[in-house]
Amino acid sequence: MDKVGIVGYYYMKMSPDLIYGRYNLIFETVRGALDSVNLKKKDITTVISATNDYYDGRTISNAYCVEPAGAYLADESKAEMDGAFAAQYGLMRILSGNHKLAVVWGGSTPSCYPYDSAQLYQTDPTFERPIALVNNITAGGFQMRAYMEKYGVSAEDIAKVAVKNRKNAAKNPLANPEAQNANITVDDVLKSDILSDPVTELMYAAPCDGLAAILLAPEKQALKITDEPVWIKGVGSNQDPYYLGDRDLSECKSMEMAAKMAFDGAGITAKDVDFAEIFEQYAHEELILAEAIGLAEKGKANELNSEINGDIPINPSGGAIAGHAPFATGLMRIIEAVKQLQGKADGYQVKDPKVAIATGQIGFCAQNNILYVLEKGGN
Amino acid sequence: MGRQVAIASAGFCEHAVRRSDVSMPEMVKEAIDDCLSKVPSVGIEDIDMFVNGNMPAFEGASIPELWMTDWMGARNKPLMRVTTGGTTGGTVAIAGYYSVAAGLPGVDTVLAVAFEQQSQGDTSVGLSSVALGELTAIQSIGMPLQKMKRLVSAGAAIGIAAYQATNYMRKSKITEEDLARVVVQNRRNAAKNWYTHLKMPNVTIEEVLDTPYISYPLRFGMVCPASDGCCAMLFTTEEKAKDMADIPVYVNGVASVANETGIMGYNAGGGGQLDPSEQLGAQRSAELAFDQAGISFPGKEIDYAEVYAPFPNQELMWVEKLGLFETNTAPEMYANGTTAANGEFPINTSGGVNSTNAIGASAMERPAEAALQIMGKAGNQVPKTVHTSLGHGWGGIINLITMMVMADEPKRKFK
Amino acid sequence: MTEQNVVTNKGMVRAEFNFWVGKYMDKFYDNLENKKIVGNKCPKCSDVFVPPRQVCGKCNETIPLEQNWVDLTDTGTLKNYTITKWKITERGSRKVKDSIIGMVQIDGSNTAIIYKLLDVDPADVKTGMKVKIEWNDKTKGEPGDIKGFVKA
Amino acid sequence: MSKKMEYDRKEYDVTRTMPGNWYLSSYKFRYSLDHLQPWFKKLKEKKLVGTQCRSCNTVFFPPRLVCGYCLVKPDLWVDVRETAQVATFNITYEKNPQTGEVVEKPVVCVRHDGTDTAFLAQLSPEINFRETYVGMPLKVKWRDEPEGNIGDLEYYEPLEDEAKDLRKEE
Repeated sequence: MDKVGIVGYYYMKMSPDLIYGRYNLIFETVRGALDSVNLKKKDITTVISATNDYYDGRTISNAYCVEPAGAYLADESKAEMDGAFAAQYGLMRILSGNHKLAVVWGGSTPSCYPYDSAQLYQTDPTFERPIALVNNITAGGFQMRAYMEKYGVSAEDIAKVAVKNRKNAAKNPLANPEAQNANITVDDVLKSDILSDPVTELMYAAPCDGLAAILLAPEKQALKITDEPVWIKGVGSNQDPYYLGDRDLSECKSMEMAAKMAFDGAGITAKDVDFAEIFEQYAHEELILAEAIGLAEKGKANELNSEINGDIPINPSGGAIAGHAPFATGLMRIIEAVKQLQGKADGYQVKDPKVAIATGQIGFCAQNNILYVLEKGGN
Repeated sequence: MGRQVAIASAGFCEHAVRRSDVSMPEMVKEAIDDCLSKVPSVGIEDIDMFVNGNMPAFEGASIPELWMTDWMGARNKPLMRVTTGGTTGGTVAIAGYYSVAAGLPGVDTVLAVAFEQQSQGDTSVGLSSVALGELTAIQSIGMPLQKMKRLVSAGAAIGIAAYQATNYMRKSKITEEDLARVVVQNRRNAAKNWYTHLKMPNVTIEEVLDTPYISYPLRFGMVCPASDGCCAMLFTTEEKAKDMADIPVYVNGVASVANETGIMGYNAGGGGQLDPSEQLGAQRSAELAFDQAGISFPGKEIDYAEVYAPFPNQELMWVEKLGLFETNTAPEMYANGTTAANGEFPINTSGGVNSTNAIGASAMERPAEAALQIMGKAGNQVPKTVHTSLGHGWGGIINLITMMVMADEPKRKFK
Repeated sequence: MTEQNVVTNKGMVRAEFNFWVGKYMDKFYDNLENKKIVGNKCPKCSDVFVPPRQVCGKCNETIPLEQNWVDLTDTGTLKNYTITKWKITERGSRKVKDSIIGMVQIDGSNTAIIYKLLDVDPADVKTGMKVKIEWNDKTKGEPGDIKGFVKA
Repeated sequence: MSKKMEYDRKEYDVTRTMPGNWYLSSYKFRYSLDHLQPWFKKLKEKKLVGTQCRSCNTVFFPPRLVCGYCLVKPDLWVDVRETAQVATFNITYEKNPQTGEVVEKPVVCVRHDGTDTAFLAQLSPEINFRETYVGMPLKVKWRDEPEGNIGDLEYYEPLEDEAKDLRKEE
């Protein structure tokens, strides 16, 4: 795989309710990414959007975003999955040699749509949707119980993840203010409202408004654009079966295979990873995914020291719990990993990282996963 | 830098106004089975990655491929969903191309699937929801409701097509009869193709002109149907394609340029394109795709074209804008038989979108048919040998244009 | 970001859908109407699916429509459960009273279906416990014919 | 007149259906009107202004948020004349729900002189729609009491066109 660089990025501070016009949000995000490396509209050759018709309340949700996203007379397409998948499509376009600068943007504003109902539209409409019992909330409950019962992990162990992420979020200036809490304790997490037993409200990455954009360029162009590109060394994605009853929810096979594909492509193993940015919809998912990636043995992820200054920092930015802007969250994980590699994560910087991973997901219980291996470039 | 991509196969399911006998995944499986049946050496387990898409708001399911994983055979395989409205099929095909071209480790053979089961949804609400937000915005800046209702009816897909028609008719001085002639050619062609929807073997121009106006100058008989259907295409590398298919089809140029949303958007920007039949996006797409494919004289070098034209005036317009015919000569080409199946430059012998329109799949059926013509396996195969062909699609508010240029010879990159 | 003039409008319409269930599910619902559970079996790996499917995802094997049907009982094992106050519908989500939602493997099948557990104290629920279908009095051939599961 | 066109139709077995809904009424759409405020202000004074992109000089009327060519916000205000031309048009068929009578109404896209963009507008109700043609010169008919919104441009009245026959021929 040829080297592709992440040369620029932007995401604005997340908020539970960004009272701001949709096109203005898109414009500011894409313009912000271009401005971060002083590029112009005419430098863009391709634009990939990540939006969802059911999250935007309109058919062809990218149709009106052409101008604000800088796609006018550029090669435009839309990946209707998490932004991290859109980034994969952007990466493919760069790798094909047809394009020199790809803008990948994604995001939505859950303050404007019923997030839970929009998730329900993903269910099997011939059987599960009429009963409306399988949804993002119950799926999380099933997953956590399956994980706890199989490996004997306690709710406290899982609450610790939420505590860590919310404390990290407090240091991340762009995190959702509702998720930032420097003084949170395990008890607070366990005593918060029950969302879907055993998942409590503070273990859940509540949706908030946000958009993100990154710029991708081939090696030669990347080096001209910036002194500190971050290289995409490997990417892998994979999809599990749909029915929750078909899957062993205590593990994540799709992430295992995605990670294998990405690590093989990059020629590294999980041991070479300096830190991870994982898209976790619930606190326990961070553990399940970390195990699937190979950062820990099965059932042992809770024993990792994953603090910012720990052995293997996981989600130093706070992860999706710090702000889950649907369809931008995966891009934000990539951006946060890039920030760390560039040494720009002010206040939550991991010590001198070289190799990072960032993940994205879509579907109930992380049905479809994608994983990036990112490497520090430049000096 | 990039790999040569080839199409090994393409398949369809039967299209009809209501595929009431199958659920969405079952319909998709039908097309995948048809696609793989044409390449006996390939099984579902040989596929490394899946790309698919549909127009979700037309069938009420968000990201339905999560649900249909097993039906597609995508369990524990990479899967990517792309969708861009009417061009979904085209973008899915292009994403299939890029997935192979990128040369990601372990990804050689990619199955691209585009589908639509419109009979389960409410297409009119689906269409109005394209602009629903914009309309509420226009209303809140003082547009009276009565006036807005009219704009809604003028602004739906057919309305925009009517704008194009008025401008195009004015410039090329054609009559409604010319439009009807295109319809007749398409529907008669469709009768010879196994999977199509509106099969009308004996339709005449008079019959078409005998139907009422839907939006001047378009009549009921000229407008595309709403179909249920699915299309699948198999993309792979040059080396593997040679083993899989007798005549692999090489994809030499792709483009999917976005044009402005100007007229309908309340505040979308744009360059202010005044004439909707001008189609800067299409021209730019054609430019890009032909440039990649090394085609300098599309009118001479391309043997067969499938253009996405739900309305007859669009078919005339596109073939000109894509550089296949001189400006304003297209109507004549339809009248003198150049574009017929046995003509010099056959166009849409599959019956086109005008006869079969499963929205999400339509734009993929164009490159699929164009590829099958090169392979010699098309439903309504043209008698002449096709070396180079073209598949085109449009969607959004006629602002997203997809192009795929294919040939029986790989393009050699001299870089 | 200091914007003063932002309008927020509501969408006004509702789209209605009718999803064709296909012949496999049609047969399942026909049986459900008669208070019977059927599944179908993969000819290769012999996994039994409830509800029935056209394809076994594990083997990528198409299960013929006419064959491989299996009659099943109305008893099953609780594989997993969760308790939530949230009721999520297409119209929106709201908090109602606690309900126990169970993932039940019908005896003789290899997958699980998700329904409510009825008449059980949350403290008594355990994974692995035996449950039994509680049918609705009037069955219409739809997923709602199964009211839920009760302790067997 | 409304003859149905026959085609070779194949019927498929009908299986049962499961209902589903998409409640768009629970969605919100959010738009910023900041870039339109100066325009509204001038409309109230029966004056027309548009925005110009500093980079490519395109004049947008009505003002738009973003210039597609340059991906910047156009922020130069320029005066726009009251005269315009038909850029394109179509005719819609509205059925009166009471009488069932179908009324033909033109919907036009107009481009104001000196601007580079077109927008949807309404013609004077007195014009016979068959008289409409591309390039037809028009003039704004203002609402008697402008309120500072888009409704102030009540409709467009045709102007004398000396080259009418040529344009229609074109």
